[in-house]
Amino acid sequence: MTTVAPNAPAARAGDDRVAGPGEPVDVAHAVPQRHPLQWVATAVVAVLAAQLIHMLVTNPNFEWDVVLRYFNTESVARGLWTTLKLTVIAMAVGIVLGVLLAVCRLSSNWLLRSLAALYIWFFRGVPALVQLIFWFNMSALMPRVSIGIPFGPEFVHWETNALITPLLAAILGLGLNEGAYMAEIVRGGLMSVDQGQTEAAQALGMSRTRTLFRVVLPQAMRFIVPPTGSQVINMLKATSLVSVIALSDLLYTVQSIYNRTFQTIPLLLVACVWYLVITSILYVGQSFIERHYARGSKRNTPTRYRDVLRIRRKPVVAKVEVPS
Amino acid sequence: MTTVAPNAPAARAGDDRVAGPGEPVDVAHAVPQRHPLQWVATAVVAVLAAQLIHMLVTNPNFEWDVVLRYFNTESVARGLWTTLKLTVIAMAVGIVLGVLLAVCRLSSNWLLRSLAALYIWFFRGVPALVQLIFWFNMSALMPRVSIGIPFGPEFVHWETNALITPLLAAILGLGLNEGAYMAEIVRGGLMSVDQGQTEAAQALGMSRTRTLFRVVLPQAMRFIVPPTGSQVINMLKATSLVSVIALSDLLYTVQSIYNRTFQTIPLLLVACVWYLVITSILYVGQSFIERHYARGSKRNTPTRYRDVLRIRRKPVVAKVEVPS
Amino acid sequence: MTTVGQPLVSARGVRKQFGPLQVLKGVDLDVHPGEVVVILGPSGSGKSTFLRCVNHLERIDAGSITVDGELVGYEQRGGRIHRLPERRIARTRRQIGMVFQHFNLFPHLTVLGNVIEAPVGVLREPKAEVVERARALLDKVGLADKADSYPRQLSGGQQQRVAIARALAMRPKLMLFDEPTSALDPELVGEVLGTMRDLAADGLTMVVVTHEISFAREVADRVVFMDGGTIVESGTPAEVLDRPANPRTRAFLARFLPAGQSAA
Amino acid sequence: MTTVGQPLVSARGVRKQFGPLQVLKGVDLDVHPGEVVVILGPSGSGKSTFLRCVNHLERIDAGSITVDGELVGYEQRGGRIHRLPERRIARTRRQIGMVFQHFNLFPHLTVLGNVIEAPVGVLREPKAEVVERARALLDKVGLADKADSYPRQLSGGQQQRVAIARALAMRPKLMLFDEPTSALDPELVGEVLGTMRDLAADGLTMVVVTHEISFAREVADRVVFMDGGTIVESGTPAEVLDRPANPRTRAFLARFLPAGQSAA
Amino acid sequence: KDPSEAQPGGGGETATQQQNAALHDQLPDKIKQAGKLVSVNSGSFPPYEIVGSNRELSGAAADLSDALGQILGVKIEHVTVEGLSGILTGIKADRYDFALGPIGDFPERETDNDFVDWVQEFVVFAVPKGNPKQIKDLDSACGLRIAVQAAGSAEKVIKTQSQKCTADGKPAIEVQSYKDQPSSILSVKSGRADAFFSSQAPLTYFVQQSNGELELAAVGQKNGFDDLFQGAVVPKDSALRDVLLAALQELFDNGTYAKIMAKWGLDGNKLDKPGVNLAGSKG
Ligand SMILES: Nc1ncnc2c1ncn2[C@@H]1O[C@H](COP(=O)(O)OP(=O)(O)OP(=O)(O)O)[C@@H](O)[C@H]1O
Ligand SMILES: Nc1ncnc2c1ncn2[C@@H]1O[C@H](COP(=O)(O)OP(=O)(O)OP(=O)(O)O)[C@@H](O)[C@H]1O
Ligand SMILES: [Mg+2]
Ligand SMILES: [Mg+2]
Repeated sequence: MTTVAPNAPAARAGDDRVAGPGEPVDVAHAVPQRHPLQWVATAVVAVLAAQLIHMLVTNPNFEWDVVLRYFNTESVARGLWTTLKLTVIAMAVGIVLGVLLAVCRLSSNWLLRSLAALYIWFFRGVPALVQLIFWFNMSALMPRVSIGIPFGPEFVHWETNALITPLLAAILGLGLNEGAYMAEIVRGGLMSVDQGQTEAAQALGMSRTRTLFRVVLPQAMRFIVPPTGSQVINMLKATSLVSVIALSDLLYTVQSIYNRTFQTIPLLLVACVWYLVITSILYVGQSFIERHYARGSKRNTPTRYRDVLRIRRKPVVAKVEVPS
Repeated sequence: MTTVAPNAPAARAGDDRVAGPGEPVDVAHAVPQRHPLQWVATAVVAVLAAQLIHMLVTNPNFEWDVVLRYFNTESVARGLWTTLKLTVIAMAVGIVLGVLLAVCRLSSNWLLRSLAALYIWFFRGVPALVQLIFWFNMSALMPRVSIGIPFGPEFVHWETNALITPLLAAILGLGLNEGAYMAEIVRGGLMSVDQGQTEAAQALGMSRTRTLFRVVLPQAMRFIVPPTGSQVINMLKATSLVSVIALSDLLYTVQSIYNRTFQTIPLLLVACVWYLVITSILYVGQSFIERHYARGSKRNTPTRYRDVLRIRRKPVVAKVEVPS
Repeated sequence: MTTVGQPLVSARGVRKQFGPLQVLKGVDLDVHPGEVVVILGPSGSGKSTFLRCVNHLERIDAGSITVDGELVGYEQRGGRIHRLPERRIARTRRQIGMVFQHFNLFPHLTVLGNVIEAPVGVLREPKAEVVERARALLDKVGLADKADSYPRQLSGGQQQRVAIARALAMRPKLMLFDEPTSALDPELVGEVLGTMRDLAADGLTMVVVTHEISFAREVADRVVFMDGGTIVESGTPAEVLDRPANPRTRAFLARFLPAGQSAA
Repeated sequence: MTTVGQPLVSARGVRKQFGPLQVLKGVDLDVHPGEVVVILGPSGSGKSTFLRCVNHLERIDAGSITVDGELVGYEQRGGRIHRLPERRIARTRRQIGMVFQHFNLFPHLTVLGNVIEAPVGVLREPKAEVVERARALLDKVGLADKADSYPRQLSGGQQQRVAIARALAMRPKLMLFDEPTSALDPELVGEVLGTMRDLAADGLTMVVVTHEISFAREVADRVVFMDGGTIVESGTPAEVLDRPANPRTRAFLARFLPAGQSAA
Repeated sequence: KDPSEAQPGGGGETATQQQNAALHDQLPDKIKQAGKLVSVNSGSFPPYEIVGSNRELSGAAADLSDALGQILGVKIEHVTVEGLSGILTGIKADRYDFALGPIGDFPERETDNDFVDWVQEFVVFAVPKGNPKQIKDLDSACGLRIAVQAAGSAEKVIKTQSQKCTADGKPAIEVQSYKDQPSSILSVKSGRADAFFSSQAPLTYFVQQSNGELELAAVGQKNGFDDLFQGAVVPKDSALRDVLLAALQELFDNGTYAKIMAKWGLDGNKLDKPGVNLAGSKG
């Protein structure tokens, strides 16, 4: 960024040129550093990797032919689709809810704050499995949902079972649960944004909503995105809980195949490979999103991919250049 | 903190005392603000809560007598104990691993960095269920573990099944998996500590390890503790996966009871109530830990409980008082 | 330049308390249109708090502040005083520009984005028009070529000038400056003071909290000295800086003079 | 006071490059025991980088730096130069105290905790002894009563004085100051400069990067002017500040003089 | 004490068996040394397997395993793990010697494992009290919502039936595949499904447990299954398979098998003789 004018001549003052007592030393001639330990470690890792690959390939228990055979059968694809669909919808619900709850948690309103805290306490505490079972079988508890005068006559009512389809139950169960976790993540992110930002926005006459969405949230995103990535990966796998309400995701699909064929290991491998493929794609996607929200956060906009992964926060007050 | 000397007399300059054009207005007499909406909302919430409690108490489907009957039977207590034990051990493994991995991820050493990234990619991507099955049944792949020359003779060997007990498999499966998630959390925390802190420590001649443990980590803890709380709660519930390797945690214990008795809802309630009790205890514990690590992070040390939950980061440069 | 007529800012008996700490103990101040008022005073005397009360970043406990004849944050209705809702307060704030000590630029927006954000998003002015005005303003503060940089890529002095342009883009009637140069390296202070000098020359009404005595002497129409939550002394720069009546003012000013030079 | 004899710091042809940017282009500087050297220069001229090279926070690319006769960060062994491992570098650094512009106190430790951390944890001195010394040091910098406060509860000037005490607690042979006052409000600069003046009077060897001309004039044994990665001018304060030989030095100094006053 | 311990009653104790030394000798060395066989099950499958709160097993399979153990002269130890993945991988990994079951024997399951079948199963419907949808047989299920346990043979049958319904111009069956029996039963209770289509023996047990909320329908029909065999799972071609078969044969011959089956109300499910991979050999 800074370029020192190349025409600056080295007009050194004389008295510092008086030779020192020792012979002239120049570290430019230093022996290049050797890292014997690093080479040993690399070798060890290489051998271990070779052994692992050797085992993966040669061990008959993996039955790679079976893995290949099932890898993109239609039923696996359908399970994968359910997994992806549920992950996307439940995460969307969770993120929206999480932002709302986080804002409530930080609100000055006593009621909102307590309700949000209660929600988070409850939904983090109750296992998602139980929540799914509850939502799906709510009609066992409440055969119909009605709007009316409390403890009095009803005006409108619906059959609970008609109202709550399996998909809706899955979205409610996973999404409401996720909302509680996301709320804590978003709250952390919001708190990490300097209060001066809010004040600057207010001083410009921005409304609270605008301040949140244009000023605070975009800056909080840098701290929200990485843990949200973990949550997405978690959700990807948590969707397998929906098998309890007769939906079949990727993991459950392979389980039901090996329930029939008893080929446990290769079919679990099918699921693992798919999960690894999806998480790899997510990983790349996440680093792009992180890069987007990191814009303006460093003096030098990162260019290399590796830099994106290693953002360090710099003190706010920038250094300054004066042309010489 | 600052106290303005109470003897400061109001020696105002004359020209500002000239009365303004309007009549004197004093906002001290402003009408106290009413919040009609808040009251309506409170009422609505109260009614809904009443309905919910009414339903909880009167709905026969909850079978509270069954809940009570099972609540502290010995088998439930044993399941709870397994859950707690596994949570504590697996989280301990996860946290230690997470710190190690995070340090590796941020290391300047290429090999360490890649290995850590690979680890995180792999262990986040593969479902914990599969990892558990894999570890527990590793002898299907490798009947014995040996130390020897790669692809050559063995020196020592052990029966895998004797080596890997169910408990060890559970700790490996859950702990190694958790390590990958914790690594990302710790990395975020470490990155949030200003680089100036590391430099100050180095300038004092501290070693890297000491800098990490005495300077960086204690400050990072403020950002590490809250998401770790979420991870503990997650782990609490994730332990139910160990039922696949013949350990029975809380959730699996109630499931195996209702597998026999078909009192699904009340038995799930038993688990839920226990989970809520534990998460509540954790919640309190977490806020104490947070308070500990927040020391020195604000100008005014928080005293009220609510403040602990709403810490805001202040700009580093402190304001200054000059005695007047 | 002390104009007679309706003042733009009129504070009367302003009090503000933080918990047990009485920070403002009845501040009276009139600022007339076109006037430049510099507030001096030791740290903790309540200078920032007072400025923040003027645009209602802090709610005052007693007294009143009007800007352009309108009560800030409150409304007289049916003979009684009511708090304004957040939305109405935001409307008042749009007339008042504020420049903070730590700049508080939006780091995720470019320089141009920072300047146009509020006019486009809050005043709902057409974007093309605002961009044109923003470029003119950036030109005025000497940063025409930095429009597409991000704040962190600028020096502190440049950032502060962007903050000034951002506030000016709202065409405020009044500008508040809270120690706009004290977070800057000594070398960069000059840039920002230069910009402020130009604004004063343009006739903008300004209230400036600063420690730059020479700036106060040169640019201020009036200098106000605050201490312990009240205005202790007020008058022309010559009166307050060179012949301070109050012993505390004298003690304070002594710190800012080169050693060996007396306060005359 | 330019002593003859073995210099404490001896830099020879120090070069440092960040990517394509050559920041230090061959810096030669000797600092003798007990000497106070002030480095002046425009921003970006490499002053901080040079200081950081002296205690090896940055690895130099060419040339050499010795402190107390020992090569910093390298070792001559068998006629060749080898990089020192991190552990050995840390040992060198213990002899050199550094005070940063942004204080960089450890916010999670009390003031006393900050001061005793390194002597107890790194030098492994007995804690009781260190605490006693630390209290004496805090007393010396005028903060005896703040021992149990946390850094964020202090003013900037107080924080910087704690930072100085923290560095002194290691009993360094050499102190490096990198713009120790430029993050402070003007009112607080005096406190820190006062402390530094006392240290100089005690005969501590110091290299100070600062913009405080009057401090340089009063305290420095030698003033060095850096620009564009080299030392452009060097001499007594009177020589460099009042009769600068180099036109760039003259242009730089002009900024720091009150308007209307010439550099004579 | 766990209130669910009360077990459904049944006849008296079965007599102790004579150890068969020849069979004991045929056991793999490892088992002989250990003196025990580890049998794995996936939790309650009443009335064959009922896991108590201390993880001790009762039910027809437990009684049978006691008798088998006496004949073979080893102890049979039961381990409960969740899901087939745990069972099958565990057998492969040599953690468990076999699963006594009964586990459904289908041709495709016989590729990697051998079955020693010892019961026959029928499939019926569990419906809410009063059978509101009037289910009499498979054909009367057209247009209804039927819960099944995923991946079981009931699922396959009901899906075929659904195609048959549409072919006949009747509305298709809405098949809901649940993970386990409790969630299937819960879906019938909460009105999500009209009936649960599953093995008769466990269903009989569930209906007894439901306090009169449920009843069985279409009992005694073929319901799409010609012969549904269930039995023990052992590793493919293992020595244990033949020992197990011989030991079972002995229990069939001396009447112990019939006694146990009668005790648990399973008279209808008896086989004439045990066999290996009966499904594959027939299908
Ligand atoms: N939000 C707050 N909560 C509690 N006390 C506060 C708050 N804001 C300011 N104070 C206190 O009020 C007093 C006056 O603060 P203020 O910032 O107005 O002083 P100032 O004159 O601007 O000083 P400085 O020159 O340091 O900026 C100080 O003692 C400060 O600690
Ligand atoms: N780690 C780094 N990576 C890349 N460039 C750097 C790094 N550190 C410093 N620089 C660049 O090196 C040049 C000299 O920086 P240095 O901080 O030494 O200047 P300085 O004389 O201390 O200036 P200032 O008065 O602003 O502190 C600057 O252009 C700076 O941007
Ligand atoms: Mg202030
Ligand atoms: Mg510098």
